[in-house]
Amino acid sequence: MFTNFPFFPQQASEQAAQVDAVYFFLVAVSAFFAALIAIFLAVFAAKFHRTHHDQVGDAIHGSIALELLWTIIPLGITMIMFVWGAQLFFHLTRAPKGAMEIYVVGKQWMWKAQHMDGAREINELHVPVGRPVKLIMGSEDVIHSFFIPDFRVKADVIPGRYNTMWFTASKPGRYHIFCTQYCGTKHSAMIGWVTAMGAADYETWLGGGARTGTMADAGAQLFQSLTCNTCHLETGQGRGPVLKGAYGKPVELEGGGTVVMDDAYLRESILMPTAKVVRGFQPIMPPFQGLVTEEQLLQLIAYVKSLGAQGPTPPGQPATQTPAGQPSAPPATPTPKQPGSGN
Amino acid sequence: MATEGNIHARPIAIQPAPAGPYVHEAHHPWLQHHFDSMTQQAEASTLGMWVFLVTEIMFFGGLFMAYLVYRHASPSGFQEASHHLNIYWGTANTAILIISSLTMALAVRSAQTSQPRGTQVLFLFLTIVLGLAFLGIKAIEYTDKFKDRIVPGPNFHWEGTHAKAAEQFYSLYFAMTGLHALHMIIGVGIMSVILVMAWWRIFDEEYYTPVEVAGLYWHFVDIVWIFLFPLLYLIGRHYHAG
Amino acid sequence: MSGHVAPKTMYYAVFLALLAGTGLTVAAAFFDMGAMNNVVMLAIASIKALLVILFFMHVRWSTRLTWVVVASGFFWLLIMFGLTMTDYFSRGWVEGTWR
Amino acid sequence: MEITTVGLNYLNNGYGLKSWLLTKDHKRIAILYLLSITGFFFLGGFFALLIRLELLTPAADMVQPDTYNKLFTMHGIVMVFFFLIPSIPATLGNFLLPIMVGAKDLAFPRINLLSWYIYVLGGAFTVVAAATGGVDTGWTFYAPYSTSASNSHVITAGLGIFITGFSSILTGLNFIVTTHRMRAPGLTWFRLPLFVWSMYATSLIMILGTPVIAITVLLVAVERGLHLGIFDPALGGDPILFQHLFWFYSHPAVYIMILPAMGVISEIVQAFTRKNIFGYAFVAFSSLAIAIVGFLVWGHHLFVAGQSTYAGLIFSILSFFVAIPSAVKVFNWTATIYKGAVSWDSPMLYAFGFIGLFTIGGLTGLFLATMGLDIHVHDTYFIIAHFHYVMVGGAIMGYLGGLHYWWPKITGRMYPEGWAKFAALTVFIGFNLTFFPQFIVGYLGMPRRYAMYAPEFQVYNVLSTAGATVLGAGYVIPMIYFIWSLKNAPLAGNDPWGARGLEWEIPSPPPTENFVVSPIVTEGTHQYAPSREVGIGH
Ligand code: HEA
Ligand code: HEA
Ligand code: HEC
Ligand code: CUA
Ligand SMILES: [Cu+2]
Repeated sequence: MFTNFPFFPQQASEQAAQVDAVYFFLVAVSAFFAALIAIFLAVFAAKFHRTHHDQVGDAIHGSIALELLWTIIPLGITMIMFVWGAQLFFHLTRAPKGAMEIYVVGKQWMWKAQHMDGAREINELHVPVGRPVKLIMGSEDVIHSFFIPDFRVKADVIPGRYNTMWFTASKPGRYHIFCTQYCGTKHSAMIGWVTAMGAADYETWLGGGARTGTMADAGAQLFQSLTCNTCHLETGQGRGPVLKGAYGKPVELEGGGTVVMDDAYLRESILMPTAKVVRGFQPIMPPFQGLVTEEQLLQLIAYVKSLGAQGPTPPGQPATQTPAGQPSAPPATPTPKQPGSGN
Repeated sequence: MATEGNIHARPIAIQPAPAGPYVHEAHHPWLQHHFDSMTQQAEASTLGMWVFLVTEIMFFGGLFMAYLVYRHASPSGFQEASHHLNIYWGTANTAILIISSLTMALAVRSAQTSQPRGTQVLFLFLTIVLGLAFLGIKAIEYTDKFKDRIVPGPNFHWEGTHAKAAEQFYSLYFAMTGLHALHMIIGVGIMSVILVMAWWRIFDEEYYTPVEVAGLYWHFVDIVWIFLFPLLYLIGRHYHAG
Repeated sequence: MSGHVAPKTMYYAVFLALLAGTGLTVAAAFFDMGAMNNVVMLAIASIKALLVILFFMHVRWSTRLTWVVVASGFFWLLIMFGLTMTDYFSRGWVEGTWR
Repeated sequence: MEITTVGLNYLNNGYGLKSWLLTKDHKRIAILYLLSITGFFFLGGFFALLIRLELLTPAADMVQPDTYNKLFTMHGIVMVFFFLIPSIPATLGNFLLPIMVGAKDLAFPRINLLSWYIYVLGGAFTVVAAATGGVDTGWTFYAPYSTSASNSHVITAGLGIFITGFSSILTGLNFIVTTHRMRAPGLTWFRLPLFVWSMYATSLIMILGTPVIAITVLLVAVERGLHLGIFDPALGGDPILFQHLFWFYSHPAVYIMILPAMGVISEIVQAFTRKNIFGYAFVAFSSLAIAIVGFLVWGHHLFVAGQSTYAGLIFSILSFFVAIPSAVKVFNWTATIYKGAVSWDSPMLYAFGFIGLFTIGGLTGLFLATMGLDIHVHDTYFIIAHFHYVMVGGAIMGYLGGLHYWWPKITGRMYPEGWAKFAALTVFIGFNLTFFPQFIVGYLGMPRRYAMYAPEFQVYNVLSTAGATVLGAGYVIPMIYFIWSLKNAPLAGNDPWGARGLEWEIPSPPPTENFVVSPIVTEGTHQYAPSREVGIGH
């Protein structure tokens, strides 16, 4: 039963070794200081053990030199920890440009993933090995947290906004997904598996399985059924602004100021349109808060994004094909025309 | 090695105190047994009240924090919502509180200078009346909000464009002014007790700590309002004055 | 035992200043000064609060300890505001993330 | 008046229930607190045992997940708000602070009694919440789960915390005023016992932080009850704001828990080495530094919660700064033992335990303050292990050490030293067996607040559960011999340890007004050998 006593989780992502390196450094520092203190305590306790009843200790009042010594050395060591930890944090939270994007929605008590080409899964996540994957995560109810120990990555999934997380799986295999933010009864059952597979296997996997079309396709349908298209005409004659080509560009607002149209802004514009009103328009767009589910919202966003994409890039292409330095518009967005191309 | 010493030879840490200023100052009837002197007692009480007011600052501070965050998130929504507050009532209440602070300060002064009880009681009475006036106006304002259905909750009703932000503004409005009003009510209660004590001729230049400490509290509640008034009533009034 | 007794005229003077301050904020609110509106409004409120604290609450004649206590109250409030707002103001500064 | 108090002490000065429930004597109030706090400790420990039993196997087989969730929530709430925060301040602090500053009582005796009643009232709310079905939000009450999703007794439990908060505030207020205004003639700040310094620093946190948690749980209750949109994003609120407000108090609160224990350790180390502390000013000021800088680091609980990265940077570096004064204390205690006359009496054993375990707990805190590393260990058992090392290995060791050290003063009687040594050892062993494996299983990735867990984590959980039973036994032993000692143990006399300090100059148990003659202080505490320039330093 108790056959394995693992001390470390597997290193199954490219980040894992970097996190472990910091960990080892801290373990070493801690072991050193803990041992130092323990040894001093033991030696002093033995050596200066009281030998008779009336004995008193020496009157030693202190030493500035020593105080400085044991202030400055720990300070120096912790500053190494700080800088190293901060660098690692930036690295772990900032996805490289052109990472493959997957949307993840948490709800009590399951994880729903939507791949850009429309594949969906629940409590499972299939990713290719060797390619940066960026998860864009939202929640339908309370705060959850997406954690893959073997990848050393984790991020809270917060209702009302998006959080991101990224990794590059380095080893094919199946790895735990845990929800680490307490979210109610079945918090401990809100678990799943990441399956990391070789690029070719991944393509095969994408090809199989039922799906209705890409996310953007689904979004396009919603755009019709929710009557968005009645106001947002492509001609510019509608009551709402033109959305084609708008993604990633700055938007001028009523009352001054601009925002860049990113996922968060799109989300806000759909749910609470009056929060930021586009210059030159009346605040007549109805709020869709409560009318669309978190998943539908993601599809709408994917659709609007696809309208703004410069040119279609088929999914499943290595990220390196994307020219670096493009605006924050994700390049790997498929268009409705090419569902799951490249299988 | 450790020094050999005699543990039974105790250093002088305790000596009987010489009869002096610390111990037996003329024994005032209101001096509590564990204090040495009236001065010590008074200083302890005022310091205690100040420390308590610091906790009050932090207590209201949590609400101001929320206000700051949400105003930062929806500035125009807050502006719009603010316009539905009645600036006349707000200004009147500010003036009323300031007057009450004056009467309070004078009440302390009259105790401090051993004025006849009539003077002391009068100032305290005025303070209470002004406090009640403030609460009355607040009640009128609240009723108006209920009538206009701008009380947050399922029945919240908003004409403008920023319904969500307005609801949030009014959540904060009721939380902040409600907590402030609660403090006013407590203040009126305290002042009533102080008034009775003044009536019993307890206060004079020798002993007026309770009036002074209660005054500190009263002024503090006034200060909170000094900030609440502009933050709630006066946002962006220039847009459409009224 | 008797603290500092301030002359009555001082109380009236402070009182008038407070009333004037109130009038001023109300008036200022109706002028469009852009971002300055908030600054002016808070500046006047702070001055009014300071007057109350210093004179009505006798801090002007109180011990250093009282000064420290009062100041620390407001200082801690600023800590709370300041550090929390660093979060809200710097959201999205790191490109490609929402934090 | 002086003459009548001779022979009377605070214990035999009236026996009826009324003489206890209406007492204004700080020493009696300390005893009231001691009794109620012990009750809550065993209640919390009972929840802990159930948690550990459930975690013996990976499946949720002993209790349902819903029940489990309530167990750890009630465990956390009871242990934090009703046991550890009041523990040392309200018992030892209440008892000793006035004596140590040479006063007859705290500045506001009636407020002191009131704060006990407030504590009991708050406790009653929480017990009612527990008895009628419990709360399942975790002790952190994160919104929007607590405000919108949970259907347990959040409001009742929240009110319990709200109410108890005021007891904490009033205690802090009383201590601060007493330290400033009631010191005996000659007792300058730099002659104060280090325990008083630590109580003072603790009180600062109590008065500056507690009001914020009070308003925060109030807002949670209001949002939950009236559906105001404050924290729930579905109602337009911001859940991260809740976390900011919560941790603005709750991080400093962890220093409310550890600073008093540090004060106790400073006293014990001096008394049992018969030596004044090494670097008095550094130890004293490090308490203040911890209290103040401790207010600037709360955001280290939010690194992966969606806080901005730059705010995270600030909170991270400040967290490292706050570790330094703790390190200074540890080094100074160690240096104090050098050339002392070290006894191995049970309080000193607890002090050794404290220093070792707090060091481990504190050092693992550095792991968490390291932003990139916290991503992996956040909300895993690594965190659980970290804070039990500081709170149980640290704070409770300090509390137990203090109880043993001052027990003769409080009750007038000794306790059986052999048993005490045995209990200290049991606690130490049981503690490490319980919580060390949690570091490993945490780094392996076992999340906290899990009723069910992956089978590969089981071996560490079995170790941990085994440890918890040993630990539980270790806590029951002192309880038994302390009660036994009240009637049966030998009398202690004024100063059984040969220690130095005002409290050891008066009879045990102390007379009602503490000092029959008012003291004048001529030197600091714990001056044993005549001052001379020896050893390291100048
Ligand atoms: C008594 C309680 C207590 C104490 C004293 C501490 C002390 C510290 N804590 Fe801990 N902490 C908690 C109780 C405590 N903590 C609790 C309850 C939680 C979790 C709450 C929850 O989520 O439920 C928590 C969580 C927590 C987190 C959040 C983790 C997460 O959720 O992801 C962090 C992050 O920075 C942290 C850091 C620290 C640091 C840096 C210290 C420092 O103060 C430690 C300083 C001490 C030392 C450093 C040791 C002594 C030093 C030496 C011997 C010399 C060598 C020193 C150096 C080289 C520097 N703690
Ligand atoms: C002061 C604080 C404190 C103390 C002392 C303890 C003490 C203990 N705690 Fe815990 N603990 C917390 C504060 C504390 N804890 C907090 C804040 C949390 C987080 C909660 C949350 O996530 O919201 C937590 C969470 C927590 C968990 C994680 C639960 C989870 O995340 O799923 C675990 C698991 O092992 C645990 C175990 C223990 C154990 C074994 C003890 C032992 O030290 C206890 C030993 C004591 C006894 C065993 C009592 C002995 C009594 C008897 C034997 C008598 C039996 C009973 C009766 C007569 C009624 N605690
Ligand atoms: C009644 C007309 C109407 C409908 C229906 C409508 N919109 Fe709008 N929309 C507008 C107007 C007007 C604006 C500009 C004013 C504003 O920002 O609120 C706008 C703004 C937007 C913006 C921000 C555009 C920018 O350039 O910044 C987005 C995104 C958007 N709408 C998406 C949608 C989606 C998706 C739907 C359907 C689910 C939808 N809208 C339905 C009228 C409408
Ligand atoms: Cu979802 Cu925990
Ligand atoms: Cu913390």
